[in-house]
Amino acid sequence: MLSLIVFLPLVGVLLITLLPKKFEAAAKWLALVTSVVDFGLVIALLTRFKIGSAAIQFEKEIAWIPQVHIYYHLGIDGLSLPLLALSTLLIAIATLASWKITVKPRLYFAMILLLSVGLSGVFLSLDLVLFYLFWEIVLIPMYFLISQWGGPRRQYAAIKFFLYTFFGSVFMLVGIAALFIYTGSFDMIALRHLTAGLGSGAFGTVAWWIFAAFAIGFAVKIPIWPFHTWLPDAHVEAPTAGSALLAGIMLKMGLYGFLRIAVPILPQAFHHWQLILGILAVVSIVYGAAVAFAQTDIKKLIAYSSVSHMGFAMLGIAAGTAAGFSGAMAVSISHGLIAAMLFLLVGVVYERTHTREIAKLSGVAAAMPRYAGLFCFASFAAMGVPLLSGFVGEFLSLLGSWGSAALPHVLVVIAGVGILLGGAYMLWLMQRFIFGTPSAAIEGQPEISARELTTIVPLAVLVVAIGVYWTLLLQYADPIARMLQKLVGA
Amino acid sequence: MHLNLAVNYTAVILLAAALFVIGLYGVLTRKSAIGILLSLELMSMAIMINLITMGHFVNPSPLNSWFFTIFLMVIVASEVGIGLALIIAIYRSNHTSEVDDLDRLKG
Amino acid sequence: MLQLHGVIPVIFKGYALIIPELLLIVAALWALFSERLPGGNRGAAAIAAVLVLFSGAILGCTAMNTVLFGSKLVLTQDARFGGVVLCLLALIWLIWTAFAGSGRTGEATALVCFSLAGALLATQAGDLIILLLALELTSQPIYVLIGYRHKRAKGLEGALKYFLLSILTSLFLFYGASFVLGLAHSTSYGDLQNLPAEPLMVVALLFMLIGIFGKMSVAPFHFWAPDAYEGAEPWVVAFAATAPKIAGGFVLVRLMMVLYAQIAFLRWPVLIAAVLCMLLGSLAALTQKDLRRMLAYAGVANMGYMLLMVGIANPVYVAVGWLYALFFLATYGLPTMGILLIAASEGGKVSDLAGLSHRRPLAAACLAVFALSLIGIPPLVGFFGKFFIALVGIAGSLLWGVILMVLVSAISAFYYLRLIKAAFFDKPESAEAGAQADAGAQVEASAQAALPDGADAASEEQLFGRLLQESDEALALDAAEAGQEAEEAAVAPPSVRVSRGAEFAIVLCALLVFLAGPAAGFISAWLSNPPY
Amino acid sequence: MNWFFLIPVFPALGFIALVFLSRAWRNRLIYIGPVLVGLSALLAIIGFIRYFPGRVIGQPFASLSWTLARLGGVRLTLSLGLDSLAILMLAMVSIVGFCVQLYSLFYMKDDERRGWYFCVLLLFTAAMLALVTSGNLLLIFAMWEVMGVCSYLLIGFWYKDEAPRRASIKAFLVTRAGDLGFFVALAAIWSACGSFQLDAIIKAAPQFSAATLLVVGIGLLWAAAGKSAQLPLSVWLPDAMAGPTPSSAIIHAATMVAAGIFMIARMMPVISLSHVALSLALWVGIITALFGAFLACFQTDIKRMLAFSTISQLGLMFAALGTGAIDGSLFHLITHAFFKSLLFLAAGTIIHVTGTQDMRKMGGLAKRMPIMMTIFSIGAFALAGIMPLSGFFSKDLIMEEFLTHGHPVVFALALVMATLTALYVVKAWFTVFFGASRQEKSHAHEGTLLEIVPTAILAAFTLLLGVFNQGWLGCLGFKVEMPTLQMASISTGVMLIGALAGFLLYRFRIDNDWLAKHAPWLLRATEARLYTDAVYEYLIIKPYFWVSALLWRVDARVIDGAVNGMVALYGGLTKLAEVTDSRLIDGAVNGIGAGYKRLTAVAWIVDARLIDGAVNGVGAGLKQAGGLAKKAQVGRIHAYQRAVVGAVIVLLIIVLFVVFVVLKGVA
Repeated sequence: MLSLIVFLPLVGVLLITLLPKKFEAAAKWLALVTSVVDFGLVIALLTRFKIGSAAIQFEKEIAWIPQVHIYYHLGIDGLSLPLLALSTLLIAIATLASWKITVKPRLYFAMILLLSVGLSGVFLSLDLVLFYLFWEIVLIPMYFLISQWGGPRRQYAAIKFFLYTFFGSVFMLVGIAALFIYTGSFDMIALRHLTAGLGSGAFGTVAWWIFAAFAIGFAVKIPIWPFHTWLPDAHVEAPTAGSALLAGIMLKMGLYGFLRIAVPILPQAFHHWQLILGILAVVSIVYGAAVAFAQTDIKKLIAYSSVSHMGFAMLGIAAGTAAGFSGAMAVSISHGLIAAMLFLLVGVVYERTHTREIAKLSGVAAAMPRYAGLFCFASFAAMGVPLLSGFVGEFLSLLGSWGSAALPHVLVVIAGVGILLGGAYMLWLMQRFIFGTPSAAIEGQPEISARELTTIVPLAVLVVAIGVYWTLLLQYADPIARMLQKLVGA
Repeated sequence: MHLNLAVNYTAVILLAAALFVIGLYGVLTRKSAIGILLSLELMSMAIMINLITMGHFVNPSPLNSWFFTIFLMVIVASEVGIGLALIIAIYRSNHTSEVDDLDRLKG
Repeated sequence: MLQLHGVIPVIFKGYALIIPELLLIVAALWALFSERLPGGNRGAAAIAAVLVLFSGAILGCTAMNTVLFGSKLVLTQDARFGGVVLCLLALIWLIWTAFAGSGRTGEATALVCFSLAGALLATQAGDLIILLLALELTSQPIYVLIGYRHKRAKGLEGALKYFLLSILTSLFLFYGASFVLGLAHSTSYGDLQNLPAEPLMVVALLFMLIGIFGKMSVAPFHFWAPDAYEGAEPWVVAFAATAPKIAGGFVLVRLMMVLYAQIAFLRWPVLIAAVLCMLLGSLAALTQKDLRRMLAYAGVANMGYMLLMVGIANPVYVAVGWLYALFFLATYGLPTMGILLIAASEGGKVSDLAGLSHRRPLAAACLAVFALSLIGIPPLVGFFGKFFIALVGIAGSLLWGVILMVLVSAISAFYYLRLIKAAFFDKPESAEAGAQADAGAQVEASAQAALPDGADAASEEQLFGRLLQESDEALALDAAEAGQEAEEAAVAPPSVRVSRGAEFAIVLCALLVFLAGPAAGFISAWLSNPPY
Repeated sequence: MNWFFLIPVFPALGFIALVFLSRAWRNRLIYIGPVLVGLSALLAIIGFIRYFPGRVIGQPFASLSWTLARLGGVRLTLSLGLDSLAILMLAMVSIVGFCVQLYSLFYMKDDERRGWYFCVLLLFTAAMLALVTSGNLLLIFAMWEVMGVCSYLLIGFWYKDEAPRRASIKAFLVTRAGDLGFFVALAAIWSACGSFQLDAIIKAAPQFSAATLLVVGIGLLWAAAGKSAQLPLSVWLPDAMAGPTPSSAIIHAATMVAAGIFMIARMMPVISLSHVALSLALWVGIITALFGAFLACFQTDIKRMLAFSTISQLGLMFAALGTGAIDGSLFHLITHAFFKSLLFLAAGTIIHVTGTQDMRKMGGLAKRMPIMMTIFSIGAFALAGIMPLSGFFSKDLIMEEFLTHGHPVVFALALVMATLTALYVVKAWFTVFFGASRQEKSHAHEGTLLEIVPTAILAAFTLLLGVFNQGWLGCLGFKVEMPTLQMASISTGVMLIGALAGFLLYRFRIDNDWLAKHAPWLLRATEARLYTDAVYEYLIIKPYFWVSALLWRVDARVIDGAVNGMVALYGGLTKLAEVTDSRLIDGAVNGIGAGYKRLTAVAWIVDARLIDGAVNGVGAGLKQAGGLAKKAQVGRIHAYQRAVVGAVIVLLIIVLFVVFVVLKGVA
């Protein structure tokens, strides 16, 4: 069942490549059908998922390279299920959002489906090498998406994106290899006991370095403060669907990595790193918010806001308490929904006016009232207003980090100020972009179309659902958070 | 009359080594390509001498070192053949076999 | 009546070891006189391809006794793997030449078959004399191949450089071998184990090492490679850059197996060479304009990764290290040959690859597979090569080496990406390609988005932007170089037709790279414990 | 399930009904608003009567709780509870809400986005009603922020022009700055007692550590200061007048600003445990009261005057809370809600009629709108604290509490504040209603029915609440006696002095123009609201703009550069190694002239490159390294041969060194 979810899009890719040139337009329908079926499979999985248990379900293991103990090992639990659902949903929505792609559509939709394979693979694999394999596969389609259909400086942004992530993941490779040497296994679940058994003597320092290697790999992806400079360029230059996917789900791979690999397998090393990660997280929050304030390009503003929001997730993880971990999972899901919504909305305006300069766009409320309503809804969600999912994540992360022994309380207060700054740049954007008198570019633009609405409304519904009824998300996250806290606390 | 053929092996090895170094020096300083080829031959001669003297130490019988030397001669001969062909072709195409002029490929 | 039936199996069983080489010699002779023989030049290449396939099959699959001529030729499992890899490479090359070869393909096939025979002998050599013979048989045809299009002065110059430097290093090898002969009192590898412990032995072994490094174009002795490859035709370089290096690699590993006792001091020159290779190779390749020169330096870097495995001292992991060194050589050879064969019908420069995805989409896809494999992206075979090296490297306490490898391969990702960028996203400058509107993106028609005034755009561009646009004019080019360009362009563009057969060869190579990844387990298992 | 929990649900249903409609439909269905809020007002009154006389605050007659989520194994529940304070506040909020909805029907009848106005107003009313009945601090916080969003939307309702846009952002950000305190308090409470239920918190409060108590106390006070516009965070209320008047009536007079006081009253058992928090509340309250009253006297804009008056009245309530007893502040909260919303609605009519908000242009309206004048006067005199009206009794109770709890200084300041209040009320009253009409042709006319009815209802309540206070206040379990004669006389005397001063100021036209001539510095100070805005502008907003622009340049140049600088350094080092290596070989065998020229130049390049490596980035850095690494490839065969021989020699030396020094012999 899980392998079907991972490799179904690959079938789509094969079908698309077989499409002759004149049926090029059929590619998008094929991609849409495949991604919707994939999402349907995940929903079927969701219904059969046993809630409340932290154990791995639907597990499947086949020997791949037994000489080196590498196994094709898939499994799903409360941590990966919501992320998998989000990724398949966003892939379907991205396909729908890129209906107007006319340049090489077959290659475009093949790349989107390949991205889906990579993402589902990352969230389902329980073998470190398999995880790394899918982690790298995600790089290729995104590189092609940015450098083929991107904005004016797409080559530079695409190569920068590729090299940053590759640089990080190469360190991860060294980490995986070192971990194998000391424990003799790549299985994420078994490693938890194996590393515990090694105690903290000689292995202590090595564990610190291995955690560092993993941390760099994941930090580049999340991104955490010093490694974030690729994000604004990649977002600005990526096509609408590309940046929606990039922000919506690819940033969560780093968080997932921490919660699945770094924290449970190396809890002792995690203790030493908690403070450093906490400080870096808070710096990301405040730094992202401040720099977002000075942006003149909407996409760059939202990109830096993603850096800030991811800072909250990282703070939740660094806290090491059950509330913190649940907060991190909540932020990753809710930010996925909100950031995707924001990028799709910016895409709507970009397709009409072909510019993202805030100076050139103003008074959207007068020209496109329903669009303005949705944009305000998304901005409020991003600001973390209660009754919307943004609040759930941020509140739990702060709650968790206040209760954590490793993080000083002043960090939490600064993170709180981060929320305030988050409100500042969002309001500043809304004031210039939505309100005020309509600018030349906006005058007379058609209202948001039905197709565009269908890409945004499901996300909005989910944001409200999670915001009002927290258990919808926390029933999956809480058992995992409790298990992680027990592992870290021990 | 019995010639005392007790050969002082270290002296011969040193001779071979000297020849080798002279050949090496020739390779490094000769301007013309043919000069370099000659020096290379000189170096291979040194190696052959060395091989023959080493034959003394090869225990069952020195046959192996002789085979080694003969094979070396054949190989060096074929090298010279190819080398000269190359140098003549270069000379024909840009009228010089001065090694220092041939520096178009670089960077 | 002689019991022929009894004799043949004996002969077959006994002398099966040299049958692959004999077949290759037959193929070479046929190719030499191919003008008058049926099938002509192209036919010769096709026949040679079949014979190479047959010899590879013999080496790979038949059970035969592994020692011949009193251990002059020893077929251990690694030699078998080397033979199969070399035959595979030659097979792809010959298929390509059979369909897309231009001019005197007969001679080229002959030279390649002779060189391949030499390479096979080198991997199976169990005796110093055979080693000498095999190494020279491998490289001498390549000198001629490099200088193949004698009308172009550059080709000859490259050939001469390769000739002189390669001879110099082999002479060092022979000089070292002569001393080893004296010390070990015999030429066979078996007796090399008990070398007496004296300074002369150290010098002798070092000289031999230097000779082999010269063949593998390892860092301090790699100077001939970039010039030789730039001078030659891309399809010539395809063979010249892969076969001799792989043969040299196998010889080095076999010598290390034999000289295991002296590994304590032998590993230091190997590691120094490895570091130099990685740094010099990857950095110099960054700003190369010419594809062949870039791949030459990339080859040097890849040899550096392989040498890491040879430099392991920890007794537990030494054997595994050798095994994965050989595996890595295969993962280096296939993609390099693939890229060069694609470039063969495009032209030597990286910029010639521009717009490949319009002209030959299948070839562009293959190029992407090769480049990504060389970078080390899973699920391609390159990733497993580097991953195994990382695994064994860390286990063999070479953590610093693995970290350097990891950093250098991050940098190498850049120049391999330039290949993909050229193939997929660059606009071909030539007029007739201009007709296809730039496939940049439908947004391209949009108003040019104003650069953000906040951050001065210059700093943004400075990062990679300049490197990308400017990579075509290297550091301050002097006029001579420009002159050379003009003369180069005057020569007619390679008139090689792109035929279906050639595409088949490239796709076959890409398939091997793609399928070898998941099959890495099977390959390493086959290498470590022989099935028969 | 108790019917009275439907009270917050009705407006919420209204909001959901209206929000998804298109603009045209929404404008047609605005009547849903008053109907639904009227319904919940009716329910609230029935509830009040049914549960009257109620028990002590805190014991709910009926409660409703549901699990929001499981957090680390602990159940996170939300709950609604109907206790005596809740039913009282429900009644007040729904009645005032109903009156404002009615009035808005008139006020917004020709605005083409009135549908959206009613929609947000419904959401706001629902949020306030839910906050009042909530028995859970997290639910209070959630509704607290939703109200903040509604006030942002309502203040910025007329988004086309600049002032409302800036005011709405200012209001939202300042209140969210306050909410930061609430966040920290919630976090502290959760880690201290693991639940947000009010009763659980109050039961566990005595066991809290002193630090937690302090953090919770100050956090909640900071949040209340943000919401109820107390001094450090009072800057947003005067600007919030840019929104439609009826929305200001309910938000910035009766409910939202009162929410801060209500929350502190609810949490008083916890806050009173930390004396620091109480005294802080006391002094911040009384200073804000004085600040508000003082500035109100100088305002020419009628709505801004009312805003400052609200700030001062809230300050008084805040100070009353500071004494630890909540009965005085709650009583004043209820009465203030009625007469202040009455004043705002009446002011709305006056503005609508005269077309301007500037009192100096008004005058002589008494004759033209007698009914509105009487209604406005009832509200104004209640604010001033004249005998029979409710304002007098609630203010008196607070004054007594100051005395009984031993705060004589605060009592004196409260008296000063009372006089100032009387002053600006009477001055405004005279300028607006008496004297010649200062407008060219004043077409002022009597308010329409839709204006009169709601304001009349509010006026009625202002009258009744005062006289029968023992009655309805008793339901909260407070024993409220009539003010003692001595106390009543002091406050009336103080009020008369203020009124007289107000009349004199009006009579002799001592207003801003006079001030301009005689005390220009005072005028500038009051216009700049005693420079509180300036403090924010120069201490927080301008530096923040500058810092973010700086960080943006830093991010683009240095961080990128630094990350790339590392690589340039790495590139530099490798090149250094190679250069020495190749120079050694060439130099050792024989120097080549050209080679030297280039190699010596490298030394200069190396340090130039290393120093500004951080700036030129990985591309250039690597390119330098790559370019120079290429330099070793000079193209001449001799150079290569020498390099080979040199390398042989170097390797030989190294290996021999390793063998004989490191390994001590070959064995």
